[in-house]
Amino acid sequence: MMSDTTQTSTQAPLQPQHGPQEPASRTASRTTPQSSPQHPRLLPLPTRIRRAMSGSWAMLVATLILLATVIIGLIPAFNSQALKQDIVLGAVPAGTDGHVWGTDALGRDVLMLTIAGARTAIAGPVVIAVGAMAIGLVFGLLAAYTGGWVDWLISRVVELMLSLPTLLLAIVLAGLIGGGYWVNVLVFMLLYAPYEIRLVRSAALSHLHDPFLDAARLLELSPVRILARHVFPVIRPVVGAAMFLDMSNALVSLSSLSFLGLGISPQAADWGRQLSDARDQLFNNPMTAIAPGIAIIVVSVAMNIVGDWITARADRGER
Amino acid sequence: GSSTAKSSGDANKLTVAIASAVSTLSVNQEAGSANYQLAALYQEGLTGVDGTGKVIPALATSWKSSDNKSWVFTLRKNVKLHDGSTLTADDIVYAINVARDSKKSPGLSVYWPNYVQSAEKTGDDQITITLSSPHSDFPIQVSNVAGLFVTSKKFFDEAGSNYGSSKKLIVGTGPYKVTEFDPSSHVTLTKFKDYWGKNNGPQTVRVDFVAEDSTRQLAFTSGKVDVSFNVPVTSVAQWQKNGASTTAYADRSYYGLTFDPNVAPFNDIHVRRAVSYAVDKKAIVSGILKGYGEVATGIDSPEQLAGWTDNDASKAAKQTAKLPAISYDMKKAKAELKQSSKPDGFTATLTYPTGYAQAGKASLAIAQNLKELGITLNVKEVPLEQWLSDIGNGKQGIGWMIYNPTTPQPNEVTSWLLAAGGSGTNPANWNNAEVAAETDKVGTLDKESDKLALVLKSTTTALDEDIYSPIYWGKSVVATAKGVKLAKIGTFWLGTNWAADFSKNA
Amino acid sequence: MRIVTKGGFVKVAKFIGRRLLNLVILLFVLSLVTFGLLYLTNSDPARTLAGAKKVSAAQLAEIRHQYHLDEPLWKQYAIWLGNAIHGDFGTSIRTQLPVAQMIGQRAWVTLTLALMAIAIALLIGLPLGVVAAKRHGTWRDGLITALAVVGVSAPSFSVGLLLLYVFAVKLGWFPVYGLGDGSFADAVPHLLLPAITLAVGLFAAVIKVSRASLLEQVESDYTLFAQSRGVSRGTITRWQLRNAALPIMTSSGLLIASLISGTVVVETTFSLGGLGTLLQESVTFKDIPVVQAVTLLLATVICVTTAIIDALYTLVDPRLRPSGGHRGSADAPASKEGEA
Amino acid sequence: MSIMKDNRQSVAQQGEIPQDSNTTTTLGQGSESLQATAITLRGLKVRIGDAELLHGVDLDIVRGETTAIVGESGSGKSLTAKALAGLLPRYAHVQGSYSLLGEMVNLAGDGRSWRALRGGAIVWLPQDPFSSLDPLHTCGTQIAVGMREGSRAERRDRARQLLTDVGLDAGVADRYPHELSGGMRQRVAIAAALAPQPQVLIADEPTTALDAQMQSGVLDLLGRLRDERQLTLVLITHDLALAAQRADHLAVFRDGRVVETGSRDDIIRHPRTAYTRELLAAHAGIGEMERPAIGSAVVRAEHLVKRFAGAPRPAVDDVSLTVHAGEIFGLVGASGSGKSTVARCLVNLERPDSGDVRYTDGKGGMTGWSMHVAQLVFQNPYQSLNPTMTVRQTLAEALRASGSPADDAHIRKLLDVVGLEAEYLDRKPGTLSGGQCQRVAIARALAPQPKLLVADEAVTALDANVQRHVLETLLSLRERTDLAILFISHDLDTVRRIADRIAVMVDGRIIEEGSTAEVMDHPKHEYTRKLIASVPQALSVNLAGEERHQ
Ligand SMILES: Nc1ncnc2c1ncn2[C@@H]1O[C@H](COP(=O)(O)OP(=O)(O)OP(=O)(O)O)[C@@H](O)[C@H]1O
Ligand SMILES: Nc1ncnc2c1ncn2[C@@H]1O[C@H](COP(=O)(O)OP(=O)(O)OP(=O)(O)O)[C@@H](O)[C@H]1O
Ligand SMILES: [Mg+2]
Ligand SMILES: [Mg+2]
Repeated sequence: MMSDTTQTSTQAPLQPQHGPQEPASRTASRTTPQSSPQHPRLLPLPTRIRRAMSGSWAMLVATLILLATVIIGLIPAFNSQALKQDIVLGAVPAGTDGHVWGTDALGRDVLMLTIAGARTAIAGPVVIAVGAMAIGLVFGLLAAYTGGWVDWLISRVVELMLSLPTLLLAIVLAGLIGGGYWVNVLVFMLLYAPYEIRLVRSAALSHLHDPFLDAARLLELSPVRILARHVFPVIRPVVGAAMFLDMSNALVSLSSLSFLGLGISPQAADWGRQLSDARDQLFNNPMTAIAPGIAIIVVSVAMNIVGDWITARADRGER
Repeated sequence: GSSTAKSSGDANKLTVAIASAVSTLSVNQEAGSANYQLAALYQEGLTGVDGTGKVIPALATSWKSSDNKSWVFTLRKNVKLHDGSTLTADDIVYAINVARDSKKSPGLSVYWPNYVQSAEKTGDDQITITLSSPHSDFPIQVSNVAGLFVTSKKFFDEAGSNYGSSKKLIVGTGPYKVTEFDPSSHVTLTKFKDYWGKNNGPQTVRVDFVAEDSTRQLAFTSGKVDVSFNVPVTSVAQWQKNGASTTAYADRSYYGLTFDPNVAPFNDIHVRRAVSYAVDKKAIVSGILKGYGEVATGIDSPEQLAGWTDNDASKAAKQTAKLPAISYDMKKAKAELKQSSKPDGFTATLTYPTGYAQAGKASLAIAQNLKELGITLNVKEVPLEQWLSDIGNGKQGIGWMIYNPTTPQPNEVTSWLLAAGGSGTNPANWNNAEVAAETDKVGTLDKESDKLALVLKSTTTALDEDIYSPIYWGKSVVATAKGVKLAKIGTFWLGTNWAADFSKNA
Repeated sequence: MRIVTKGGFVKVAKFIGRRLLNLVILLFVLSLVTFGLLYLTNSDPARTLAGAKKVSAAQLAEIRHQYHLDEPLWKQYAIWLGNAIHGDFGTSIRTQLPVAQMIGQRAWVTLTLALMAIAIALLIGLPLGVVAAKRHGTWRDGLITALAVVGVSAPSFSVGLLLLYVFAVKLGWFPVYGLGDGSFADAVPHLLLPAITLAVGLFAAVIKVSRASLLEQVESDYTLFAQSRGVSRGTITRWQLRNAALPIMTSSGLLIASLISGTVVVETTFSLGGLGTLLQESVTFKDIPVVQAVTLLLATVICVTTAIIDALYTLVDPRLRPSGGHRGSADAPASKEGEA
Repeated sequence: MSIMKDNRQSVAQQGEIPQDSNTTTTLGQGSESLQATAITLRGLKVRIGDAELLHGVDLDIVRGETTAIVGESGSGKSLTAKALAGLLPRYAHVQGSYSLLGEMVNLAGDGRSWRALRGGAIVWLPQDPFSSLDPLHTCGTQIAVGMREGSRAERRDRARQLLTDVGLDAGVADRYPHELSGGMRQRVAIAAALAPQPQVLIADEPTTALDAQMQSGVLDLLGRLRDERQLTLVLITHDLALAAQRADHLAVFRDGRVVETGSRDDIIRHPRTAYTRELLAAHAGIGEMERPAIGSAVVRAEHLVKRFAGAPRPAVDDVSLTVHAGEIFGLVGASGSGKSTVARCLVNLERPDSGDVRYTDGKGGMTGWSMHVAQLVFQNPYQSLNPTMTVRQTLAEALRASGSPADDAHIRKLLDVVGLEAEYLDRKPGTLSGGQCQRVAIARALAPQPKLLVADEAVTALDANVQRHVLETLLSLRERTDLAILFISHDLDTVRRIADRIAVMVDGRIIEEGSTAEVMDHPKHEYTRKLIASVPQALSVNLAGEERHQ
């Protein structure tokens, strides 16, 4: 074995200087283009448009919609205005004097009511989705990673929760705590959680034997840390997709409780409530149903666009 | 929609959509109004009613009593049952005993069977029913409207718990025979050829259960349905636009507020009055009900009371109009509240049952009315069952009373609302010994005018004390498609062979 | 595929045995919990049964006595359990009908409806999810995802009415309501529109989950290698789907679970008397025997679905097969793989 | 011809894109050498995100012969290979002109035009044997599915035949990839690559995970196929010796460019660029270091047995070994002989069916396994890094976990140990080359400053320069900190150069153990003798000859 003379062979390897075979030119050529923004002219036009559409544009609009919804929800004035009745007028179609979108059965202005409905549109669904996913992550990861009786127990409880009648739980909680919007939010958080637990658990299971987890175990990282830093980021796309979908789902679920007589107070402006009240007005003033319906759809699409964008950003450069 | 509802082709088949499904054909087991409506076509009692509520012979041809306690019924001869057998007195006695058995007839036994002491066969075609207390209007109680449904004893015993189910169906003596029953979908009936009476109705009647109002309307629009009951009053105009002919009739229902005089602040009559004055009943009837209702001036509706006025509701209406119900007057409302223990207003909760959208909307209207007084009324929707359980629980100062009488008993509503005092006996937990005694006394009176006078007197007391604040008496609307004619309609129409009143052009 | 190996039957028997035990435990606990929850609701069946009518306290007591509602809670439960163990689920308080009979009449409607809905959702949702993942980041992807979200946010009764109006009333392609003449053959076309309505709400879940998990596969090495060998696109897609199958299967199983108890609105809109409406009516009525029986039935269906899906896991992924062995680690004992 | 058309359109499209003169000239050149060349590539530029990774690669691959692409780790070999098969990620921007077997190919073309070429014309064999197979299908299925003709049964039989051709048991057809060792998977992948009978095979490090004997077997097979079928072989490798032995032509990559091409003899004998000379020199050997005195035993494995369910024989069968402080213990053996399994048992990732692993501290007391005692460098570096974490995060975590400060300076120091530039700190594994991943994995294993490093094929994916650097680092670490190393490799040459003692494994058993000199010079066992005989020696001989000549 010959010692061949290169300049590096004599250096102590652990010295924090340049890499051993590091010609100066190399470092320079690699680092310079890194930060400079990409020249837009280099992309074909359709790509540029597509990129803009799928990224910033849609994102911008969606963010604006959500912001507007939140802000409007914070202005109490709308609420009292919107709830003014005119029962003698009743439901009139769109365009009738001063009511752009007509009125509902109680003669309330549909436009105002829809705007005021923004109040309950975002907070509840976000709390439901985030809360349920938090529960899902904690127990789903625990079940997948620990295995054994913990997994068995969690899986059985999940099955139990999945089998419990929704309505029963809602009624009992409403009876015990006293009903209302936030109780419903709590009910749905509990009802969504078992789904998330299963989802997280199975997603985590499919990565449980990945070598990088072995590597993490060799570093004697605590299970919590392994789950939080190694397993969670890997399953994040699935988790993200499910969570933002849940927000849309929750928005609709909250409104469907009105069908069962457990919804939000009929006095409050709420899209779900509006929709369920609109059932017998569909033919008198279709706007009573269309307006809140569109509002729900627009907001939940916006939530998903923003959600997807956040998930995509978090995963950028992964592949 | 541009398509207009046309009747489905077959002139011999009538398709009817109703809003609620029945789980069994036996009213003894499930006594909802839909059950009664259906049973009217296939089962009969000793007596029957006509559209106005007048008692007419059915399985009994005549009846008499000397003391209002012991009733002798002479039976119709040669009545055939749907299973081909001939009806016997034993079958009827058996049916009465079944109605008295709270296990077999949980829905019915609380009514008239409750005061039946015995029912016996006292001749080949005669039975005698003995009551524990005198009841002058007993004959109407053994009609199918009030709750006697005669069947074959043999069939009942054979069917056991399957009596009235889709497996065994049901046997009666009525003009129609059930040929098909699917509790999740429909009942099909065909004309019973051995029926003792006349039946000009269509050969086949199919009753579909379509719970959702909008679906029912779409089904109607699509021409799949000839007749629809339970047209929501708020969308009558829309149905008409889609080609429906609509007919409304007073359905004897009572909608009103109940105040519990034991719950603050409603223990203060001024508070109660303030609330009653503030409710704009007229606006509710015209705005929310679109006129399909009547501002209630008393508790039992004139149509209900008509049993004591020769079945002429207008006579009864003249009487009820004189009752001292409070009508809308915001000034007086404010004045009353000033005098009360809560001059600056207060907060209360009003619940209404799911499925009663009109009551919900009325609640919101009331809340808006009360806001002017400074009273905050929180409106809550709860499941029907919970609402029922909460009636008279002594916790709610203000509550809805929604009452759909099923029997023709003229004071059916007040017999409960004004029943003997004490907690739980009446929905308001109102304790007025005099009124309670009066209510108990009604059954013992002979003359109908006396009964009416007494009931109106106690009602007056209740209204004066403002324990009950009536709002409206309801109406129901029936829609018929083009080519379908509805001959007549009346308050008790659904307790008769209603199918025969429809005729279809081929 | 190697599925049945030597001793495979023993394994299958063991798997089923363990599952059955799980099911029994679950059903027992579930019946306890349901019973307790029902007890906590504040409606009174006796009162509801009597209706808004004049009933004396004695009569109410009589009704309560008849259904053992006046017994202490544990005794009520014991009575119920004793009967249930003997296969007698009692009679409904609300309708006096034997519970088994009530459920029998309605169960198939809901189960068929749920199965049809999930089948439609998968048949349409999966291909869309595949396209979205393969055309990831393009306008097609965006459009599909957006449509899916619109589907999930459209309340099912609105969708139902809209479909009814367009396809049943205007075009006359489908029946408007009900189940037809009662035969199964006639019921299927009647159930199609409701099933589509339900499926609209499921697309999003199917599309999003399949897209997300497929995306991981699309740029994987084995995909590239297969592509480079000229393996057909269909085969590659099948491989990718199979690799992405775990989360997709899980969420499909969950969808079935959610469907079975979530059909109330659609059942109401299309006038189909099914388990959903029965359960809803019985819960609000506090009809304990019916609620118990329906809940247990649904739980059984859910458990069986879960078991099937877990069995499918091991079919799909050889690494999860106990027989195949795996690079297990100290933290993941091999025994747990079989039961997920 | 449709492909031609496609490309013309794209050339027209590209008109608006600023191009360097290279592109225009190549078009002409391509058609001239139509017969002789299988691949003509001019001005291949690849840009991902903001960085240009290939800066105009020109390549001419002669038909029916073997061309080796050599070059340091991260120089763009794999990217070029992928580009040639149209397999770069969607977000990569590709430019350049490319003619394959006489037809122009649009490098930025859509899936359809590429699909027509793949399989029959060209096949790309990926670098990482662990992720190149679908985990859910048996190996036989995966091989058969790429075949272009034949009934099911015929395909199955041919798949089995191919497996025996690459030196595997035909029974492997029924096994799943996760049941195979790294080398076995690599051979399955080669069989799969050959299944469609391509005209051009681009094999990215096809034999890195194979021992010398297996390696020559597989390369012989490829050579035979080349002759029989006019297969054009592009071999990507960091192993210059192997390239020199097997290739007819060489292309030397560096920094996303081709710095030198030509016939093998030309380049080996007359390297024109300093870089090539450096590369050749690097191969020749490592600086001799002083061997510290062997200390006390760090780990003692006794009678390890591990049998996987369903396997015909134990993967590890009664293996005992002891590694001492300051010692480099080489574990060599055929692919599938159980080396990785022993390694995993040592660090507690696999529980042996029977037998003991005992760690002892300096004073002879017993300790259990802990991260400070032993660390493992995994055989498959790609998958042993969390795909969602940047290099910085991975290393910082390892430092923090072991209680060291995780600041920038320490991280950079770690990178330096493995010769990786700081610019890779904020990259995620998906954007690193094979060698870069491997170096990150080594750095991570060194972070907790373990007493024992189990290096499972830790330097196989590295080019000679980097390999030497890493090995020297390990040697000096041993010198300074008494680090014990269990060096697992199939590369006898490397092992010989650094190991103090060597054990040879066959079929789960250690058949021979002794000092390096003993084993290398006086092998007792037949297998060992064969192994030693098949080490590629061409380059060292040649080089030596050259030097003597000079
Ligand atoms: N997806 C990507 N995004 C960004 N950079 C990338 C990506 N893929 C590869 N690179 C970079 O491109 C360079 C060339 O990578 P390539 O994989 O071609 O190297 P290589 O020559 O094959 O090296 P090795 O011998 O280590 O495998 C490397 O510096 C790598 O970090
Ligand atoms: N999870 C497993 N299930 C079944 N068999 C396995 C499993 N893991 C490894 N084996 C088998 O164990 C034997 C030894 O594998 P191991 O990975 O230890 O080999 P190796 O010596 O590291 O080979 P290479 O040099 O190719 O990596 C092989 O025959 C392999 O097929
Ligand atoms: Mg590479
Ligand atoms: Mg190995």
